[in-house]
Amino acid sequence: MELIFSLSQPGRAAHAQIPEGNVVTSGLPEHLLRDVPPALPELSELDVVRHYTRLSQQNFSIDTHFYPLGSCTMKYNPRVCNSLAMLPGFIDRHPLAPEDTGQGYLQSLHELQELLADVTGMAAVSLAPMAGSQGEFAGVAMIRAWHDSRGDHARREIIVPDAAHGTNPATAAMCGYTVREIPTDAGGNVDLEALRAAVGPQTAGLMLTNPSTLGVFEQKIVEIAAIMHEAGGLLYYDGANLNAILGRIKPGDMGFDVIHINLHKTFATPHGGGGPGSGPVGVSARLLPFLPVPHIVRHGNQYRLADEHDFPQTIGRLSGFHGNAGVLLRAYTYARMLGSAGFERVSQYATLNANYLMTRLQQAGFDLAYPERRASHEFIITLKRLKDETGITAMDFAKRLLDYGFHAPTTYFPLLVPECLLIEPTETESKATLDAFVDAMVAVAGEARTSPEMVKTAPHRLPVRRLDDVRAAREPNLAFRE
Amino acid sequence: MELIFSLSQPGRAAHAQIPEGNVVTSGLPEHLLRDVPPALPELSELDVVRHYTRLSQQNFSIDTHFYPLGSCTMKYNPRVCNSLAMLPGFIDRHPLAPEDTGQGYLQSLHELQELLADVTGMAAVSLAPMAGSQGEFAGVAMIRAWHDSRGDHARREIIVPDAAHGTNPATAAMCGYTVREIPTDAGGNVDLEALRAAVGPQTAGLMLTNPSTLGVFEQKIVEIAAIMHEAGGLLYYDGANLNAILGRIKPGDMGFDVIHINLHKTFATPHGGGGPGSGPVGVSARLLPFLPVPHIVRHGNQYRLADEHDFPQTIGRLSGFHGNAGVLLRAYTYARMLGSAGFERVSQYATLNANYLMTRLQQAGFDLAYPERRASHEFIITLKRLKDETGITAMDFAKRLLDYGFHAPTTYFPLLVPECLLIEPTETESKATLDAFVDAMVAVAGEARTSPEMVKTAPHRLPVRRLDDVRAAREPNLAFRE
Amino acid sequence: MPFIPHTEQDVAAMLAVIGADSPDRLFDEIPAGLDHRSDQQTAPALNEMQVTRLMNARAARDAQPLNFIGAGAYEHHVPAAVWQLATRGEFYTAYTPYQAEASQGTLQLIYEYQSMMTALTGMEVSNASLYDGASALAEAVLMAVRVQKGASNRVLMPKTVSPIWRKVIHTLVKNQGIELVELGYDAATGTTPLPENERDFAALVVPQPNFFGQLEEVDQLTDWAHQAGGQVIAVVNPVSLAVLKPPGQWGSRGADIAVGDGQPLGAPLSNGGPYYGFLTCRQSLVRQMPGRLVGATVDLDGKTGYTLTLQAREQHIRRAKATSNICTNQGLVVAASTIFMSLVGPQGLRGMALQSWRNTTDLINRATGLPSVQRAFAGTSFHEAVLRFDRPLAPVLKSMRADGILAGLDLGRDYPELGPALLVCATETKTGEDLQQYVDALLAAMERV
Amino acid sequence: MPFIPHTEQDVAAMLAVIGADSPDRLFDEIPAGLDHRSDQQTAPALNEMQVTRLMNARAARDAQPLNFIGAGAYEHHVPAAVWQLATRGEFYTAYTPYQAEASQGTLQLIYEYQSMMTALTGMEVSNASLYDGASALAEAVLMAVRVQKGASNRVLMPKTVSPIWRKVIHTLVKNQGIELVELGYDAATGTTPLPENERDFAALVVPQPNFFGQLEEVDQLTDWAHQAGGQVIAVVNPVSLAVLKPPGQWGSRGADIAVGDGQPLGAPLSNGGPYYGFLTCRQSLVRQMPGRLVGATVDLDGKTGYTLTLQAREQHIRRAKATSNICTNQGLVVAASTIFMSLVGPQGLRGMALQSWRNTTDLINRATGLPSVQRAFAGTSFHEAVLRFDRPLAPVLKSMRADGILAGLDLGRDYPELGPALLVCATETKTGEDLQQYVDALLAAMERV
Ligand SMILES: Cc1ncc(COP(=O)(O)O)c(C=O)c1O
Ligand SMILES: Cc1ncc(COP(=O)(O)O)c(C=O)c1O
Repeated sequence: MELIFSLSQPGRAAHAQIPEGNVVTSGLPEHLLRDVPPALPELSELDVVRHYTRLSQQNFSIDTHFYPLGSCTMKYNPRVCNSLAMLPGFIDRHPLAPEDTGQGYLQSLHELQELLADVTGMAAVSLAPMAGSQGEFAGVAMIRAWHDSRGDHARREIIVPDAAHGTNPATAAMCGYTVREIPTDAGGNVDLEALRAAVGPQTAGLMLTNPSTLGVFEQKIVEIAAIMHEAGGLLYYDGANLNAILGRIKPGDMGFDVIHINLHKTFATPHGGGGPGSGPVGVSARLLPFLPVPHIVRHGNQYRLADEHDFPQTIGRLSGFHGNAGVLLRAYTYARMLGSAGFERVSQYATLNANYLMTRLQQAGFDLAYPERRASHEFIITLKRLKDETGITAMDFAKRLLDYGFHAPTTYFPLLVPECLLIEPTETESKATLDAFVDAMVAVAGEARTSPEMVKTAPHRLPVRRLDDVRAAREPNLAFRE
Repeated sequence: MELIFSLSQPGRAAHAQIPEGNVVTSGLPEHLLRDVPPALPELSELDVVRHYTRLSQQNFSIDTHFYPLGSCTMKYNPRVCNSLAMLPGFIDRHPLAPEDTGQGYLQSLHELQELLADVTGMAAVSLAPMAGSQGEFAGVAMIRAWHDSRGDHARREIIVPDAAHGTNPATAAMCGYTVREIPTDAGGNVDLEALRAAVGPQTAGLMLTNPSTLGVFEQKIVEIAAIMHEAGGLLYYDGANLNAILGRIKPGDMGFDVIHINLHKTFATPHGGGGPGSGPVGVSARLLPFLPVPHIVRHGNQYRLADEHDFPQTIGRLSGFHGNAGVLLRAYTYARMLGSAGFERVSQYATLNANYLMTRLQQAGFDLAYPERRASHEFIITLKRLKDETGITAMDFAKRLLDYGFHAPTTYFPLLVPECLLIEPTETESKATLDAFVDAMVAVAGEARTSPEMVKTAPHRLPVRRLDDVRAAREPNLAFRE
Repeated sequence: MPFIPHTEQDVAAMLAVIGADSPDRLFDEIPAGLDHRSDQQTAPALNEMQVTRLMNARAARDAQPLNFIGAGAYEHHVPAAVWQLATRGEFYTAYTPYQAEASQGTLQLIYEYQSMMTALTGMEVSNASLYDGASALAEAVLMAVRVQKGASNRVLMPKTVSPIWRKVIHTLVKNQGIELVELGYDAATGTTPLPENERDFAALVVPQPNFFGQLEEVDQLTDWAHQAGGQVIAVVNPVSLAVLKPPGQWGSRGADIAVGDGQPLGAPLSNGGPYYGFLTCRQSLVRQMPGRLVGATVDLDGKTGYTLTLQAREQHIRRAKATSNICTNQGLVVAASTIFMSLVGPQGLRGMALQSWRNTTDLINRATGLPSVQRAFAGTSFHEAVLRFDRPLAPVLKSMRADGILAGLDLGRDYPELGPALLVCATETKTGEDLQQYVDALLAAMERV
Repeated sequence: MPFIPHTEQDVAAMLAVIGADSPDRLFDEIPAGLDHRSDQQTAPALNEMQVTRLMNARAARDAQPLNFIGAGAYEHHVPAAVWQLATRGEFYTAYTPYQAEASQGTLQLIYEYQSMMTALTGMEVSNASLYDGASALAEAVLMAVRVQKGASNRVLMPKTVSPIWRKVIHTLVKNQGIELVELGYDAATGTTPLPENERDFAALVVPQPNFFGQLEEVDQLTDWAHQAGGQVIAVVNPVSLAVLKPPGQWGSRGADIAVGDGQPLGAPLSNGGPYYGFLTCRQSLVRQMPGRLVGATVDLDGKTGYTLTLQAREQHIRRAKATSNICTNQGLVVAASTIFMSLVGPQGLRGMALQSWRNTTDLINRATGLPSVQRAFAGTSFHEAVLRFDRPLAPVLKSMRADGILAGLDLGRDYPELGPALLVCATETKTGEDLQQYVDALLAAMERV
C-alpha cells in the first residue's frame, strides 16, 4: 500500500485535533527552536482512518487466522479485558498521583501478584518487568545480587541449554555474566553429564525453560535442580511455556529459585504486533529482599507501592513508573475469568490440542523431532527429509501455508533441529481448526513434490509475494525521505 | 465465506457469556415451554470474533473506500461521536428512568432540537422519527392533522415530482393519501405548468426535495411555494439533500411548512450497513401543535419529555421510547464540532467537490444529465450513449468500478434519467481521491470499448463475482436450514 | 475546517477547472434572497478535546442508579466483543448493501441474522429489521390487514400489550382507516381472556410474556383466532424464546406473524435507542412483508453469495404501492445482535432468560414478604411482574430513588384500575445483594411514607 | 470452560486419535509428585458479566481529580480514532511480524513510525521501540559505550534527568561495570553547566526540556562533549520537538543518539504504562542499535514491501553477543502513536506543545501572584516548571487534593536541596477555569496551613 506520507499535502490537517488558540513562540529563546516543522504527514481525519483501517487488513492475527506460532502462545485475547483496562478511572490516572486515587487499580494488581505467586509456587511475585526478557533480566540480576550479598563474587557464569531462547544468553550477558552452553540429549532433555561437567564454583545459575523450547517436558528436572543447588548455583525458570503446565505443576515445586511469566502468552494479553508484554518475576523466599521495586503491598484494606526504602537490597527499578500497568489489568481480568479450575483447564486443553495435532501430522507422514515423546503444549516437526527430497525448505513451506490462510508455525527455532517447525496450537482452537490445518499441511507437502517452484515462490495470495530479506539488510531503507 | 452455522457444534459454548447457576424450568407451565432449544449456533468466543472480523473485511465502507453514492451522503463519520455516545452514563440509562437521571442527555438533545430548528429556519424540531422515511411519515401526518383540524377533509391528494425518492409516494400512501405524480422539465426543475394543473381543493400538499434528486437546485421554489399555498396545500421538504445547502439556505425561508432531516446523511452519523438513522422533523409555527411526542422541553435548567398531555393535538408517538437516542447524541456531538461556521463549510465544500468532479468527468467525455446546470452536492451522468455503442449498462459500469477500489455511484435512480449514475462525493473527500476516481471512470469507459465482456462480468477482484439477482428472487433462500 | 481535507491550493485548482472564480459562484442558480448565512446563532465550533470534555461531564451527570425497570427495555449483559466488532469501520460506515458484491460482510451477516430470528421465533422467514418493536407491530398490523385483502379493518389489541406500543400503532395505522379494538384483561390473572364475542377482525395480537410479565394462554388464543378466520400476530420478547414456546408452534397452526423488539439481544438501554424491531412470518406471506430481505444466491462461478432480494415489495421500486415506506432500517444494531446471539448461543440465552425469571421471582417473593406489598396477579409471570401497594406509589419510589434504586415502572397512569401498582424486573444482571438492597430500600420507604 | 471450544465428543475423538485414555495421560512424562492441582487457592471463576461489574466498580473508585502532575507522563488529548484503530483485532492480536508477507499491516506501520520519529528528532534512523523512556535511555548508555568501543565506561548523567530514570539506568547498566557520573545543576537556572573538568567519558546525557521543565543550552553541551571525544545522548519529550530544535541539529554536529518516552504521543496516562521508549540515532550507528528495525524491500514482482531487518544485532540471532536482550517491545502503543502523529500532524503537535507551554506559564504566573510562592529557577521553562514555597508542602498538597486538585509533584525527596519545591504541569487539556480552580485551591490551602 501507499505510505501515509504519499497522502500528505502541505496545509492539510485534521482540524478537530488541533488545540484552540494561535500561540506564538515569542518568549522562547530563538536558538533553542526548530527552524522547519517536523516532516510529519499532513492529513485529514478520514485519510488517517482509511489508511490505517486498510493497513490493518493486511495483517494475519489471532482474530482473523489460526496462528500456531510455537513458543508464542497465540491464544484468544478476550475482548472484555481490553475494555475494562481502558475504563476512565484506570487510563486517566497519573502514575505519580497519590495512592488514595488508585486503590481500585492497586488492589487488582496486588491480587494479581498473589494469584501468580500461588499458581507458580513462588514466595512472591513482582509485576515490574515489562516483558519476558526484562523478567529474565530482573531474575538474573537477583541471582547476582544474592551471590554478591553473600560475598560470593566468584560466580561469573550462567549455564544455558543450547535449545534456550535467545533472550536467555543475551540477558545473562546484560547482567555481566559469561554464558556457558550445554547440549541437549537425544531424547530432548538436558544432557545431565554435560551439566555436571559444567557446574562449579564459577556457576551463578542455570536458565531453563520447562517444558523446553523443544516442546517436551524436562524429565530430569529434579536431578537438575539438585546438581545446581549442590554446586551453589540458583535455578532460573523461563516461564514462556507456562501455558503447558498452568494450574497443574508449579515451577516452585520443581526447585526453581526465580522465574518469569510472560503474561502476553499464558495470560492472554494481546501481542499487539510486537508488544507490549509483561514479564512478572517470582522468587523463592531467599531472593525476596532483592525484588525489583516498586512492589505492591497491602495494609489492611489499603494498598501502596513499596520502594527502595522498604526493600533496601532491591535490584532497583526497571521502568519509569510501574511496568506495563494496562497489560497487568488485562491479565488480572483474564485470570479472574478463569479461576483456579480454569487455570488447570488451560494446560490440559493446550496439551490435548498439541498431542492431537502432533499425532495427526505424524500419521500424515510428517517427521517429529522427538517421536518418542509426548508433546507439551507444542511440538516440533522437521522437514529435513522433505528438503533433501525436494529442495523445499522449512521457510518455503511456511510461506506456502500462508496462502492457505494459516499463519506459519515458528521456523528455524530452536536452532538445533534442522528445518524445523515449532507448532503450538493453544487451547482456544477447536478440533475443526486443527483438522483444517492438517489438511493444509498435507496439501503443501504434496505441492512440494508436484509443484516445488510454486512453493518456493510462495506466498501467492497475500498483499505481497516473497520479500527480499537479503536486499533489506544489504541496502537498509529504514525511513521514508521526500 | 462459510456461514456461522457451519462452525457450530452441539455442546460448544462461549462459557464466559453464560450466566451463573443452573436454573430449571420447574414452576413454568409445561405447555408454554419450548420443546427443542432454538437452533442458534454454538460457538466459542474466538470462533465468533474471528468470523465477524473476517466477515467485516468483505465490506466496502467509508472507512475503507471512496463511496460516492448519490443521495446517501457518505461522508466521514467522526470516531469520537461513537465513543461519546457510548459513555456509560448514556448507554446505561433506561428510557423510563426518572428525568433527573438523564439531564445530561436531555440537555444535549434539547440543544440539538434548537440547533436544527435554527439551521433549517423552522419554528421547532422534533427528534422522534427514527429515519428519513419516518420523518416523512410524521410530516405528512401533520399535514393531514392540520387540514383535519380545520375541518378540511376533502384534501386527499399529495403531489410528488416524478424524480422523487420512493419513500415520498410510499409515505403519502401510508398516511392514507393518493399520490399524484408531476413531471420534471428539461432543465431538471419541476414542470410549473403541470403543477398548476395538478393543484386544487383536493390537494393536501407537495413533497419536494431541494436540491432535488437530480442533483440540481429547484430554481422556481418561490413560485412553487406560492402556487401550493394559494391552492391551500402545504409544502413538505425532503431533507435528504440538506448537505448541499447546510448553513447557507434555510428550508424555512423557501416557504416549506414541514421538513425532515436525515441525520445519518448531513450530520455524519454512521449508516451502519443499513441504519440506524434518524429523521428529525421540523415545522413552521402553524404545525407546532401537531408535533410528534415525546418532545424535549426546558424549564430553566431542567429538561423533560413533554407528551400527549402537553401536546393534546399531537399526531402521536412514533416509537416505543424516544427515537434513536444514540444516533441523536452522535449528531449533536458532530454539530458541536462544526459550529455555525462549520455548517456553511459543509455545503460549500460538498458543492465544490461535486462541481469539480462533474466538470472533470464532462471533460473526460462523460454525458451529464443536465449539462447546463450547476451541480448541487451531487450530479448525474448518463451512460445511455455508451450503452448504445457498447452494450455496457450503468450496472455493468458500476460493478467494474468496484474492481478499481471505488464504491459505485447510485445506479438507476432517479428513474427518469436512463442508464444514470448519481454521484455524490461529499465534502470530506480530497481532490486527490476525486482525481483517482476520474481515472478509474475513464479506465472503465475505455474497457467498455476494448473489453466489454470483462466489464459485463465484473467484478473480478471482490470476494464474489457478479451475483445472480434473478435467481435470488425466483428461488428465495432467506434463511439457513440444517 | 474540521473534516474537510482541502488546502488552499486544492480549492484554487478546483475552481480553475470548474471555471468559477469563487466557491460562492457555484451557488449562483439559487434565487437571491434565500441566502441566510449571516444570522445563524449556534455555538462556536469545539475541537475534539473540548467536545469530549463536555460530553464526559454530561454523561457523568447521568451516572445511573441500580435499575429494576423493564417495561419494554431490558438490562442484560452485553459481551464486550459485540460492539467492538459491530463498530469496526467496515460495518459501522457501510451503506445499505445495494452493491452486493462489495457488501458481502453486511449481507451475509443479515442472512445469518434472518436465520437466527426464524430459529428463535419458529417462523419461516424474517426481514432484515424495522425501526423498533412498536413500529414493527404497527407494520405487522398493516401486513395482516393486507394479507386478509381488506376483508376486515379491525385488529384486536389486548390491553396487555404495552400501552406505549398501542399508542405508536395508533399513530402509524390510523390514517389507513384501521380500527384497533381494545381487549380487556382478566383482573385476577392479568391475561387476555378469549374475546369470544368478536367475529369480524383481520388479526388478533397476542403478547407473550405480556406487558405485566404474565404468561398468556397462547395456544388457545391462537387457535381461537384462526378458527374465527383472523391472523395471529405474536408479540414476543426474544430472550424469553430461549425457554418459551416459539410463536411458530402456538396452537395447532402457529402464529402467522411474530414481532418484537430486538433490544434485549445486545443493544444497551441507551435512553431508548437505537434498538430494532424484528418481524418474522410464514413463507406464504413473504411478499407482503415490509422491509428489506437478504437472500442467498450464486455468482458467475456458482459460488454462494448474498444479495437484497424481493425488492419489488419496497418503496424504491413499488413507490406508492410498497408494503411500507421504510428505507433505512436499524442495520448496525442487527449486526450487534447477530454477534450477540452467536456469542451467547442457545445455552447463554437460556441462562439469561431463566436467571432473569429466577431473579424477578426472588424479588417478588422478598418484596411480598412485606405486609403492605402484594402480587397484583395470580398465574405465572416471567421476568417481569406487577406488585400492588397499599399506599400511593410516588413517595415510595422517591424514597427508593434516594437510596439509589429505580424501583420499577408506576402503572398508575396507564392502568389506573389497578390502584398503586408497580411493574418490576430483575434480569440476570442483578445479584442477591442487589435484590436485598431493593428490599431494604423498600422497607425503609414504607417506614418513611 | 471459558475460552475452550472443545465439546465432549471432540475430546473423546481426539484422545482416540492420540491413543490416550484420558487427558491426564498426556502428562505422564512428568515426574510424579510435581502435580499440585489440589491446593490452589484462587478466586472462583467469574463470568464476563461479573468481572465487568467488579472492574467497573474498581475503576469508578479510581475516578481522577484534576491533574497537574507531569514529571515524565503527560496528560494530552488522545483522539478517539487512535485506540479505536489500534485495537482493531488485526493490530491488537498479531504477533511480532516474523512472517513479513502476512504482516504488512504492522510492518508498514512501523516503517511509517520510524520515518516519523526520525523526522521529529532530526536523526537518521529509528528503531521500532523499546519498553519505555527510562529503559531506552539505559539502552542508549550501553550503546554509546559500545560505540566508543570501551574507551571509557563513564557516562555523564546530569541531575536534571528524571531521578527515577536515573535509578532505572543504574539498575540496568551497573552489572556491566558502567559508571554513571552525576552532574550537578546551576542553582539559579536549574540547568546543567558545562562539566568542564570531565575528560574521560563515553557519553554525555542531555535532557531537553530537563526534568525541571527548564531549557538546557543544548548546543553548547553537545559541542563541548563532542570536542571532548564523547557521544551525546539527547533525552527529549517528543511533543516539545514540534517547537524545539531537534537533537539532530544540536550544536555543530547534532546529538548521536536521541531517546525519550513516547507516551505523550497518544498513550493515556494509564497508571504508568504501557508506554514506549523511542531511540533514534545516526545512520552510522545503526548496527549498534538495540531492538527491532523494519526496512523497505521488494517482493518477487519488484513491489515494495516491508520486513524486519538487520536482525543480526538481535538476541534471537546473536544470543549472548546481541546489542540487547529485548525481544517483545511495545508494538501496539507504537501503532497508536503512529496513528496519533498522523492525526495531529505537525500543526496539531505544535498546538499541543505551545498550548501546554502557555498554560504552564499562565499557571506559574498566577501562582506566583501569591506572596508565598515563587519560581524556583530563572531562565526558560517549557511545559513544566518548579514552584518554591515558603512552607512545608505536604499539608498544602493535601488541602488541594481535598479540593479536587492534584497540584504537582513534590520534589522534596529527590531534591531536598531545593526546599519545598513543586513540579507543576498544565497541558493543553487545561482550560482557563481549570487554572483558576488551581489557584483558588492553592490560595485556600495557604490560608489553611
Ligand atoms: C522461550 C522464551 N523465552 C523468553 C522469551 C522472551 O519473552 P519476551 O518476548 O516477552 O521478552 C520468549 C518470547 O519470545 C520465549 O519464547
Ligand atoms: C431523497 C431521499 N429521501 C428520503 C430518503 C429516506 O430516508 P431514510 O432512508 O432515512 O428513511 C432517502 C434516503 O435514502 C433519500 O435519499
